[in-house]
Formats: sequence, structure tokens, C-alpha cells
Amino acid sequence: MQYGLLVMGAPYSTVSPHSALRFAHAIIARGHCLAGVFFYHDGVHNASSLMAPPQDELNMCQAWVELHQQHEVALDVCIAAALRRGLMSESEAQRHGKQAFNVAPPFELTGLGQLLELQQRSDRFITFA
Amino acid sequence: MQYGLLVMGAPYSTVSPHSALRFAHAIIARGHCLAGVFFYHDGVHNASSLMAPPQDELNMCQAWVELHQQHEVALDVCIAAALRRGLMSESEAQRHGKQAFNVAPPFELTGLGQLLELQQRSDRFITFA
Amino acid sequence: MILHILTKAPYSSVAQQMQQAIGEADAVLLVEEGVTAALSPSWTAWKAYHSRIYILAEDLLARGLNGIAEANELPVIGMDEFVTLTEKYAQTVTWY
Amino acid sequence: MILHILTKAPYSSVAQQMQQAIGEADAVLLVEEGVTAALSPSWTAWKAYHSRIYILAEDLLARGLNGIAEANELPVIGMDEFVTLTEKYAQTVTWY
Amino acid sequence: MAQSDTLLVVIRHAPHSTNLLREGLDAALVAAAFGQSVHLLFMGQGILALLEEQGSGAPGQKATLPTIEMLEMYDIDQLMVPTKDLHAMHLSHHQLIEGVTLLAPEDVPTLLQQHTQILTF
Amino acid sequence: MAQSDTLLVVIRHAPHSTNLLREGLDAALVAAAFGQSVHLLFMGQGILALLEEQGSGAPGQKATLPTIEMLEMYDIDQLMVPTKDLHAMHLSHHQLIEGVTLLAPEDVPTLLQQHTQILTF
Repeated sequence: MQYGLLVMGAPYSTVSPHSALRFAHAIIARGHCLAGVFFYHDGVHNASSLMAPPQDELNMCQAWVELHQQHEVALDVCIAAALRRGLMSESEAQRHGKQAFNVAPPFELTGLGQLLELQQRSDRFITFA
Repeated sequence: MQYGLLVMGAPYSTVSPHSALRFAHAIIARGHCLAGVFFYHDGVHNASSLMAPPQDELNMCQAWVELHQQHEVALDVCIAAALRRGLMSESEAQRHGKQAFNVAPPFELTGLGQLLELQQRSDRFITFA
Repeated sequence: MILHILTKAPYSSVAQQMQQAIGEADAVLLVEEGVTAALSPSWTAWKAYHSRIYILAEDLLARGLNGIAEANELPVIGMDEFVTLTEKYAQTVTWY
Repeated sequence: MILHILTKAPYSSVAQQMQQAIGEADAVLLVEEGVTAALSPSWTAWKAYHSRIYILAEDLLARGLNGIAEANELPVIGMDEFVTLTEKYAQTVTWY
Repeated sequence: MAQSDTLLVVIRHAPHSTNLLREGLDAALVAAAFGQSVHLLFMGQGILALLEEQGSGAPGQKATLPTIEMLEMYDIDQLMVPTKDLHAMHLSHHQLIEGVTLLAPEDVPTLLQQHTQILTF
Repeated sequence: MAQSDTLLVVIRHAPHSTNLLREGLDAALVAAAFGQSVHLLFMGQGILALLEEQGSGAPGQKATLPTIEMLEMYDIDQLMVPTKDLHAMHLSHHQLIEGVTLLAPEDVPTLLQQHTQILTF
């Protein structure tokens, strides 16, 4: 079956990204396909390339990148929620006249349409918040 | 009297930074001194120079900077809480091998000792979370 | 003497924790979600802390609850009086 | 048929909202803070949704509540069975 | 009533507390803009979004009511509230904006069953 | 008992839910490292931090118990729990780590009054 996940909690603030990541690995291990993870609300912080947790804590951004590399899971981030909260890609940084960016591929800033599209093409759609 | 504030909520996620900012202006208008604002927990997101809210919403980072410029209020950010959540200054970015940074003066990354010091030297200490 | 600042709804577990901690000389200020207590005139805290419990006007207005607070004759104060409360009460504890 | 996923404590307003929304063929999975329901064998949901309510083992263990869940003979399931539940129930609703 | 391509958005958070209300309404509006049929269920503190007399919040905070009033332009005309939640908040029907449908307790699970796509905020 | 320079840290959040518990304990440890006397009050779900049998969470999540056990090394030996909260959680004293002091309902306001410095997490 095809799964889609919605993540709405920030790492190091809530535990929901941890739950989502464990669940992602469990469905893939079962042989299902994880079509994509959409990050919305405070979940956009998962995409921050600047996070630097202590050595003995998981780097959640890196963990999502590895999930993408191993299983080709799309990592879409709501652009409106992200910009508000200080998350930007290189092209958005240029557009907003900022000197830096903290969202890089495989994370993609995208509209809410992608969330609805993911939900519609997934057989199972699960929210972690 | 001398006031100190502790802010533990992120802008655009909770309303507590808005409450803190209004209160800050109210105590200054009354003639009190606001010694400093300490940002801890999700409050560290207030310091993000990359936030780009829509035109009709307040840029909270900018609002704190203006408070500092007008009234010399120290803006201290807990470094451990910040690094975890993807907030770094230029020097921390160098130390962690990151290509970008999103915390700039007048915000200062500092230890929790500053929080306790602020609480001890303030006649009134109020938490917004 | 402590000023307790409640930011959550009156029937939340946070509000219950606060109510356990309120001393006889303490005061209570309802802000943010706490102002929804205006909808519950039967909330025990109204009676228990009578004459030392307040609602923040700005947060009431934002939520459209000012008319209800007025009808229920609740003690609404402005941001300026919030400052006055912090002058009077040396300690504050925020319940969030 | 819906799988309701509760992430908050059993006596929270969130849990009450969930309980209003549960249909006769639905199931309930307790995760994160929801697993603290293991401490409350008298929680009405245990009886109301008997044989279709589950607790996630990993989250119980993290909080040191696995012994209590075992003593109360509660239906503990692993991450793998969480996946099975989502296979069986086409819809999920997360209460957070 | 088959509603297989109708999205149900459940709003449970109040205006001016978290951003979840606004972000939930945004999801509803975008779905409608994409041509999807959208129903809204307001529970608990979420009902406060339907109060007729809301103002804006602190300086720079957007008011919610204009967004609620925009829903109709996007053909989102099913705004539902469980009667039980309304009473628990000590509110009555006439304090809400027009066009809100009240749900009896048994209608809430039924509503959820009727939708194959649900988002909770 | 004058405790004018003693910090009271109130912990109300459970392990593995938000980071508030960890960041509250960090504040307590730093205060103690700076030579300040620190008392801890655990309320509501915060009491779960004192359970004897906690594990670690999902991969990469730190366990809380080692931090709790570190408190004593920093001379933080006043760990207090309201009896009412303990019972509300259906827990008993012997399920908690050693050295926890139970507070009667009337002792909770008194405890707060005795401290001029309070932080709630």
C-alpha cells in the first residue's frame, strides 16, 4: 500500500517527529511504499539544516535526509508555514533579500496543494502532531 | 523598578511572544526599566533573522530588535536550546561547520547562567510561555 | 504574595494545577486562552478568589468575549493595570 | 472504520473530543502521552472500546509504565502491530 | 450520502492561541481552491473561531473572522459544531455567525465515517 | 524557613512529550552549579519523571532518569510532589525514586510563598 505522512511538530520541542520517523521505518520494513512526508505547522522545523543537537541526540533533519536517500521518500515543506518561522531555501532567501538559507534539498518548499495531493494519492494518510 | 522577562514560546506558533512584547512596552511606558529578555525553549525562534511573515503580520524578530534599539533591552538566547532548534550565530556556525547563520546582534547566544543572573537582579521577573 | 498568570482554559489540567498553588493573599490574572473563563461564570475560581481575580481586556477583545465578560460583570483590566498588579505582587508564576 | 490515535493524557480535553468522535466499528491507539492511560484502569474508554483499544509498547517503555500496563492486563502492541492497524483501518484521525 | 472526495477539516484550537486554527483554515481554503469539496467541523475551543464579535489580537496579529467569512466565497458552507461542545463552552447558537449547523452527539462519529479524507487541526 | 536565595523549579511536563522537562531540569542544574540552592516541585504529568523504571524513548532520545539521578550530586535533594497529584495519577510513593517528599494540599501554596525565585516548566 501507499502511505503518506503529515508531520506538524517540531523536533526537540515535541516527540511527534520521532514517532513519525519510527512509523516511517516500520511501514517500509513491512514492504509498503512511503510516497512522501509533508511538514506543516511547527513541523517545518524538521527541515532546518542548521540544527545542531548534542552528539548523543538524533539529528532529526539528517534522519529525514537518510530516509529520503534510502527509500526515495519525498520531503515537502509548506512554504507559508516555513517562511513565517524562519525556514528558507536558497531561492526564497534571494527573493526575500536574506543573506542565508537553512532549507536544502531533498527538502522542498512547496504549497499546501502538495499536502492535499499527497493525501489523495495515498491509500493511508497519517498525521503526527 | 527593574523588570526581566522570560519568553518560552515561538512566534507564529503561540501567542506568548506577542503578550511579552506588549507587556514590555507597557512597563517601559510606566517608567520602569526592562533589564533584559531571555529566550528559552521554543522562545529561541524569536531570534531568527530568517523569519519572513506576510506583510500584514508583525515580524517578531524585528519588533524585538526595535525594542532593543529604543530602550537598550538586552536580548539573550539560550545557546543549548537554540543550537538544537537550528538557531546559530556567525561564530557558532563556524564552530559547527555550517554555511549560514540566523542569529545576529543585538540577540546574543548565551548560557542559562544569564537567565538566573537576570532573574536575580530583577525586582520583577515574568514568564511568557 | 504571588500573582498567578493563567494562559490556558479554566477547565484544563493547567488551571487545576494553578488552583492548588494559590495562597490566601495571592491574585490571579487570566490572559490568552485563560480569558475563555469569561464564558464560565460557574468556574469555582471566580468565587474562591473573588476580588483578586482579573481578566486581561486586550485578550478578551481579540476573542470577542468582552460583551460576555461585561454581561457577567467580571473584573476586566487593561495592560496598564497588569503592570500595576506586577508592581503590587513581588512574585509572579505563569501557568501555561 | 477509523483508527483514532490519541497522543494526549486520558483526562485531557483532547481525549474527550476523541471519545465524542469514536464510532462503533472504530479502534483507538494510545501513543506518546496517551500511554499514561495505563495508570487509569478506571478510564471510561477502557470499557467502552474494549477489544479495540491498544497502547503502543515503545512509548510505554520509554515512560516506565510497561510494568503497570502488564499488571492491569492492558492490550499492549508494538510498532509492527501499529502498522497492521493502519492496514486494517483505512482512515486514521490523530488527536493531539 | 457518499462524500468520497470531500475533505473534512476538524478545527479544535482557538483564535490567538496557537497558529493551528489559521493553518487549518488555510488547508481548507487551498483544498477548495483546488476544486475539492470541503466540510468544516469545529470542536472545543475551536468554536471560538465562529463567534460573531471577534477583534484582532495584539498589534500585527491577524483577525480570524475575515477568513471565516471568506469560506463562503470558496463554497465552504458546511460549518458544523457539536451541540455538546457548544453547551460545554456556555455558548448558544445565536452568538455564532450565521449558517452553522449543530450536530447531535450521535452525528459526530457518523460525520467522520462519511469522509475518507480528514485533517485535524 | 527563609529561602530568599533558593530557586524553586516547578516541573509539570512529562518525559518524552515536550522538551520542557529536560529544559527545566537543565535550569535547575545550572542554578545549582552556580552555587544557588534549588528545590524542585513536580506537579501533574511532571511526576512521571520520578518513576523508577523509565527507559529511553525513540532512537536518539535521551532518557530522563540519569538526569534525575544527577540532581543529588548537585546538592538538589528537595524533590517534592503534591500527594493529590500523585493520587490523581494513580501512583503510589513506592513507585517513585527514593527521597521524594510528599506535600499535603495546604503545603503547596506555602512552598511557593517561601521562594522569591520561581521558574515553571
